[in-house]
Amino acid sequence: AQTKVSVAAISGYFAQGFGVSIVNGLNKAKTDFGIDLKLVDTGNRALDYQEQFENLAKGKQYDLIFVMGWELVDSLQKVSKEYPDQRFVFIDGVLDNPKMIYANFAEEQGSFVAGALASMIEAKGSEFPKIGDGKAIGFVGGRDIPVIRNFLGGYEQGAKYAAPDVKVNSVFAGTFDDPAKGSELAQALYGQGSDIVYNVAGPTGEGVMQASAAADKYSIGVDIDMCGTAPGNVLGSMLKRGDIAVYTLIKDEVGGNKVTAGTRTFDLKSGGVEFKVCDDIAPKIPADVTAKLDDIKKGILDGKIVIAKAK
Amino acid sequence: MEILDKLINVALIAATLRTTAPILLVALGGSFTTKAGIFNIGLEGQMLAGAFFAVIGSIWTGSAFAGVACGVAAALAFALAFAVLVVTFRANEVVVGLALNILAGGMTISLMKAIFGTRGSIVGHGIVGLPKVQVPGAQALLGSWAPLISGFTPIVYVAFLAVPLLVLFYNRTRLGLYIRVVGEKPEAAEALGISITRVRYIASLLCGLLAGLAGAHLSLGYITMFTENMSSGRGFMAVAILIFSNGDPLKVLAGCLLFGFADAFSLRLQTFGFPSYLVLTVPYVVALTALFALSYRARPKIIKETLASMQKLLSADRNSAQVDKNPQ
Amino acid sequence: MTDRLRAISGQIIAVGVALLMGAIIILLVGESPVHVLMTLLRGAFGDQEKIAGTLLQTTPILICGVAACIGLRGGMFNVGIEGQLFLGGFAAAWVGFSFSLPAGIHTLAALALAVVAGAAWVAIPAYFRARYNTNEVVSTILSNYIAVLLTSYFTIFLFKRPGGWSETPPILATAYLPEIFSFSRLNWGLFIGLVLAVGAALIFRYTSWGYGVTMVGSAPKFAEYGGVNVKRQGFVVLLLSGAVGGLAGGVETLGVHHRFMEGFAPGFGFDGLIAALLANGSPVATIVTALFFGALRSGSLLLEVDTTASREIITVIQALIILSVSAQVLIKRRGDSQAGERRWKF
Amino acid sequence: MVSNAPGSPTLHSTAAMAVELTGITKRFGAFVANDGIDLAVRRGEIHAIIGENGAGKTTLMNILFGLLQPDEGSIRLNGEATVVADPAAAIKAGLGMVHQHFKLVPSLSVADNVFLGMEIRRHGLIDHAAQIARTQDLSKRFGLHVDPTERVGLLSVGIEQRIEILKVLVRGARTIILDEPTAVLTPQESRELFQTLRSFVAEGMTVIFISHHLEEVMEVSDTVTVLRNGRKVATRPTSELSKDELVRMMVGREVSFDRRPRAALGGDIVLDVKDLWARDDRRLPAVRGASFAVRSGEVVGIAGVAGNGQTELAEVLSGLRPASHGEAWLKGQDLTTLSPAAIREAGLAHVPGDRMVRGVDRNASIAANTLMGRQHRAPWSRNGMLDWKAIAGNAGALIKGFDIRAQGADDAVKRLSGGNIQKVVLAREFTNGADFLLIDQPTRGVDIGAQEAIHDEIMRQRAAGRAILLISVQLDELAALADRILVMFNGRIMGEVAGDDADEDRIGMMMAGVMPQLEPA
Ligand SMILES: Nc1ncnc2c1ncn2[C@@H]1O[C@H](COP(=O)(O)OP(=O)(O)OP(=O)(O)O)[C@@H](O)[C@H]1O
Ligand SMILES: Nc1ncnc2c1ncn2[C@@H]1O[C@H](COP(=O)(O)OP(=O)(O)OP(=O)(O)O)[C@@H](O)[C@H]1O
Ligand SMILES: [Mg+2]
Ligand SMILES: [Mg+2]
Repeated sequence: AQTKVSVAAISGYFAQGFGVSIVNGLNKAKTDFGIDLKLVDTGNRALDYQEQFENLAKGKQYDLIFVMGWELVDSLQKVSKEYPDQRFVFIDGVLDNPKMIYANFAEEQGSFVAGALASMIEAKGSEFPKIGDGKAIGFVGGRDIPVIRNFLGGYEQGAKYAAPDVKVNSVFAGTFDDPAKGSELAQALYGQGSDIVYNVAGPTGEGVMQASAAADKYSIGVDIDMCGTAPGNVLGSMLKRGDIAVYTLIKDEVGGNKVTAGTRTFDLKSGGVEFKVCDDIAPKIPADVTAKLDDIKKGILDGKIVIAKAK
Repeated sequence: MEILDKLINVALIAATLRTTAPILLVALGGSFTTKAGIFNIGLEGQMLAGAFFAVIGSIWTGSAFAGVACGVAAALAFALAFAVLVVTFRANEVVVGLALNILAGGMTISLMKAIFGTRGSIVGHGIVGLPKVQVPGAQALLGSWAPLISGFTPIVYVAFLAVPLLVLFYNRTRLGLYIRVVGEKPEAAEALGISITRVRYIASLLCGLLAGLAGAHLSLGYITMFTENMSSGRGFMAVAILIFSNGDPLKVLAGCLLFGFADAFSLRLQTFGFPSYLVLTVPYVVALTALFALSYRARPKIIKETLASMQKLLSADRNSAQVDKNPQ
Repeated sequence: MTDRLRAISGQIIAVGVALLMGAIIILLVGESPVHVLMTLLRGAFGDQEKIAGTLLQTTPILICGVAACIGLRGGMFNVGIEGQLFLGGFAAAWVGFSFSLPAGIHTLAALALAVVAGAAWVAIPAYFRARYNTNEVVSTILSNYIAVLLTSYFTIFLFKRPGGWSETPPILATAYLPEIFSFSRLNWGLFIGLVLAVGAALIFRYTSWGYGVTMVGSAPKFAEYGGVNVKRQGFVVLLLSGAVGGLAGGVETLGVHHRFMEGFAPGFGFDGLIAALLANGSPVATIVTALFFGALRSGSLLLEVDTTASREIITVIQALIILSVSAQVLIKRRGDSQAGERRWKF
Repeated sequence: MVSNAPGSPTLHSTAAMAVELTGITKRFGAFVANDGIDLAVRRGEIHAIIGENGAGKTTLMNILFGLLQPDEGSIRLNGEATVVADPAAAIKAGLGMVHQHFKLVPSLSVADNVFLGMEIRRHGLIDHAAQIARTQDLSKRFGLHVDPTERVGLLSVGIEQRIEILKVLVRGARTIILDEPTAVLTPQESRELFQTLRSFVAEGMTVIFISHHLEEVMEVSDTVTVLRNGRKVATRPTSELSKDELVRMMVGREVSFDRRPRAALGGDIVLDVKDLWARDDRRLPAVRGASFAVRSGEVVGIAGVAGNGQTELAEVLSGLRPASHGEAWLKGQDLTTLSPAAIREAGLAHVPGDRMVRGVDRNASIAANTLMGRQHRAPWSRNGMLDWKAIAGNAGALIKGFDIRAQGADDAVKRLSGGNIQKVVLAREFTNGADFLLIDQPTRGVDIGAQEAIHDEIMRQRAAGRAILLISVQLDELAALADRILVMFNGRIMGEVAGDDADEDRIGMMMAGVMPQLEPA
């Protein structure tokens, strides 16, 4: 039976890469299924979170409340106990509360692939355009927080797996809001011989992408397809398909298939995480690299390659 | 040695110039108000408004330079509000400055949400960034050092060219002179019929002009996007520099280069495994240390002046001593 | 008395003007000002939970406001309350999760260290201000950035809860500040704030020391002439202001969050400073202004859910209020010569 | 418009007069600062204006220069009736004024200061070279030796004055007004200034200058005008006058030295000052080797033209300014080593000269103001806690006792008149039980009735056995109150006069920097 579905989403990060993809998925669901949709921005004060949850849950008017952002966990746990009938979907992680719905992403898998590709290209040296002989690749993180460390961990493991002699230089901007700093960090990495820089830094990372164009080196985008931000300089993007996650959940709900507690994993296998090589770069990648990359993807899918998660 | 080579090189110097430019521009703007005797802690907000409206203008008109003009206009509006409250209504400079900073933060986010339906950042949407200027012959002339003079956006050149221009302005133009006089000795200005109010308004607006340029540079030059709070404390940094440079353009340049260098250098330090959060404090620690060190060092100057006046006095004293010894 | 009445009514008119401008802005972003106002009121005072929520928001603003008042009394602009709050918050949390002490004593010990941390953080700017007249506005602003980064470093690199977000381990229940009602996180921090505000007012009014400090703030040359050690009192006042700023952080971690989280309370220091300025430096009046800001913030949380307006509108209105109040306080000075005016001492 | 066509000097019969003031009256509220003053200054003369503090000299000159508008009277400049609406009009008419307080910008060069407001420009830019050259020319021509490139902040007061004069010259002044030009100068500098003034006259210019230094007036002026209490006493050629006559005209025979009846009390020495030196804010010596003692039950007066080190002396004795050398013993303690609080503890009460800045917090209540300095003492404070009831009660008593016109102890001080504010200060200081009272300008700006009350109170304090140091620029006040009068000039104590035969000629001369003929020992 088709019912009118009402959905709220709450986060402090709707404007940043992954949040954007979530919002895209929600909006798509809204157009496709005509759901009611409410987006609530939490701001950045921890004191406010709990009350915002309560304001949403109190009216019992939302079938599903999507929650994104680890700093909300505490408030979420409390409010979900207060409103046991309210269904919350926690995006991007799994908590120890069995009554909740989780949409979990294996960003370390996609990052592993990104690291593998980057290190293999770097290892080619001057055989590949714009690559020097620095034998190093870079990483620019936003704040130095666990989820970003998880990206970095996958990236480092992938790089080491594919080309052990390529070094990974990682830096953090300390903020998601300072693209100028992101640009500067990337240029510093390029200057020190890292020819490929992976950004996991929200708007700060935009600076990284723009810096790759300025320095005419390579960057790797994150969360959404960033190939267009610096054509010719973006190797690919590690897509974290928040849009797919929310869209499928809502689709189930609308189809009368009520979403129930439990963990949905979005990984390479399910297509929730994906490494997309940019179209303009793909033809330039040597066959051996492509082949090995495919092997690696297969290894991850088979479970032959085990990737450690950052704590 | 190898580490040093990796740390200190042409790229670092070029990076220093890039990180310096926005702070330099906004600090040079603040130089006008500092010289005119106004403590302008609202630079941060003017810069942020400039950055936001530059992006809006760029999207709206499709031209980067029209965008810059929009950004400057917005910063001027903030500067005008500052001047009205501080100069005409004599409101407390710190209160007004801080409130305008808060206003700029809230306003940009509200407008972003109203216009783009989202907050956070504006990327794409047809923002046209400023072109990079390739100085002809730079490569031939300087070889690997070419990145030091070539490949920056126009506003970077404006920032550095503004330094000698401001030196000239303060030393050789009437308005520059009046700004200094109004800040240093308003009684003198008043006695000569120079309008203190008018000069302070002009100084505030000139400040807004450069702060707006600085903001536009952040969002259209340095990178091509707007992010909430993207001024990231650069305005406050500029205020610190202004305090110990007393607004002198050359000292402002020196201070900005110091912080630009501290910033660029600290970013590079991270790659050597120093904890990111500690490395990120470096520019602020440098600023604070400089502030304290210079206020401590102000003492020898007093001592020097005392010695000079003592010498003068000794001659004067001898004269009066003679008078005393020979009463008529 | 009529002076005070005139000042207060001027203040109210200024707030009215700012609200009017706010209404126009709300119209411009396509909402109904009436609807926004009603939602704000409902969000702030709609039921007992909302009222408690408003008081919860008021608490840190009030304590930070008292911190600012203490500085202002002695003629010191402590813009670094933000940083003191972060360090105080971390220090309290550290005591809370590192030691096990009997209930009550644990809380007191944690608050005590918060106080010490806040005071210590402002000590260097205070020293340079007192000794060399180094502008405290800039030095405390810069130290805010360092404080926030430093506590992030402590949290993430030294004391991170394994498996947790960017936060320390939870503090032991023995260190909690007790909650007042079962239905709200509102805790004894509110009483601490009220006691501080009233206490500060009483100290300034009814002690010899408070009298001296007040005179240092309002007529330093007179105070110096009367034998008050102006430099020392300036230093002490900034230190106390920092101590209360640190306490604000301790109250937040012990009363609400029960852990320290990276970047947990941005902007409270500035809110407090502005509440204090709006209250003209009076700690008791700061209770009112803090409540006003607390209600705005708390109401804005519902605003986000029930209207299409952004909470940032509230920030804008807040700024407009400050601007119009700052202009009207000094409106009568228009037309005087500006020549004799004190310049900022650098 | 002032038009004085060259080549038609006899256009008016009075054209020989550079300045003619007729019936100038200026009131500040009920107070009459200038009362129907006529003044005529011949072209090409040096015209001195003398008079006591507050006689109205500066007011008259401010009217002439357009800084004030007269309530009555008219002005003729070079024979033309002129309304001097503002300084710009005065400058246009060929007047120039060197103010008592200089208005120079320290960080600018001499030449920049001279040309400030009328910069020489080429292609829109200030032409420093031309300004320096013209400054150089002018300073050579009139013997005003300055280095035009030097920064003003580094120069001495004497040179600053030359710059002020250059500013006036550059603006084309033919008549130059100098308000107490020598007050800040060393004798050497004064002599150089007179040289310059004479060279002006030699070029056909006119000089009006105000001075308290009679020696100088005798030496340099052609004509003297004496003002007293806002009225003109006389205008006479200097050559017809002696110093004695000048002093007599200035102080006025008819001013009664209303001396208070008293019994000699002179007890133990309370304050003993030995070779005390101190610097002013510019760090120039302001007090130079003062030595004197004050006994209990004695009023020692310090006379002198304002700015001769009295303020600095008072500040040293109250701990607000460090002494650079010497000692000041108050009941066994050297004040120069103590903090202001400790000095108060040791037994000082201080009525400061700048009462608005030092003496009160204008925004605070009378009660709060009467508390200062005793906020740690019972019964107002116990264990650090203030007893506002006691404080307000005391303030109420003081309001009654000192006849302070206020609504009550809660009244903000800023709402009181100047005289009543002074009474608040006196009330506070006279009732704090100190043995030594340091009183600086107790009746400045205070009306006659209040003056009387204040004088009575000072005498009561004397009778109570207090040691009193009374600093005043008003000679009659000192003569009325002091047992002994010390005269300060240029930081030194020039001599001592017994209060009961205060010889105003002698004091006046010492105040003007002339040493008294020492009686053979
Ligand atoms: N009395 C005054 N008070 C305040 N500002 C003044 C005053 N006089 C001039 N200015 C300012 O100084 C600047 C130069 O003014 P001025 O009138 O000399 O220009 P100008 O002679 O037209 O310049 P130019 O010779 O370059 O064409 C202007 O910005 C003016 O506003
Ligand atoms: N703006 C004013 N408002 C009120 N009273 C004033 C004002 N200016 C001057 N007076 C009073 O007018 C009287 C004459 O002042 P004026 O400055 O002319 O004296 P003076 O002869 O120059 O004294 P001195 O030798 O101390 O400089 C003084 O009593 C002074 O207090
Ligand atoms: Mg005088
Ligand atoms: Mg005078």
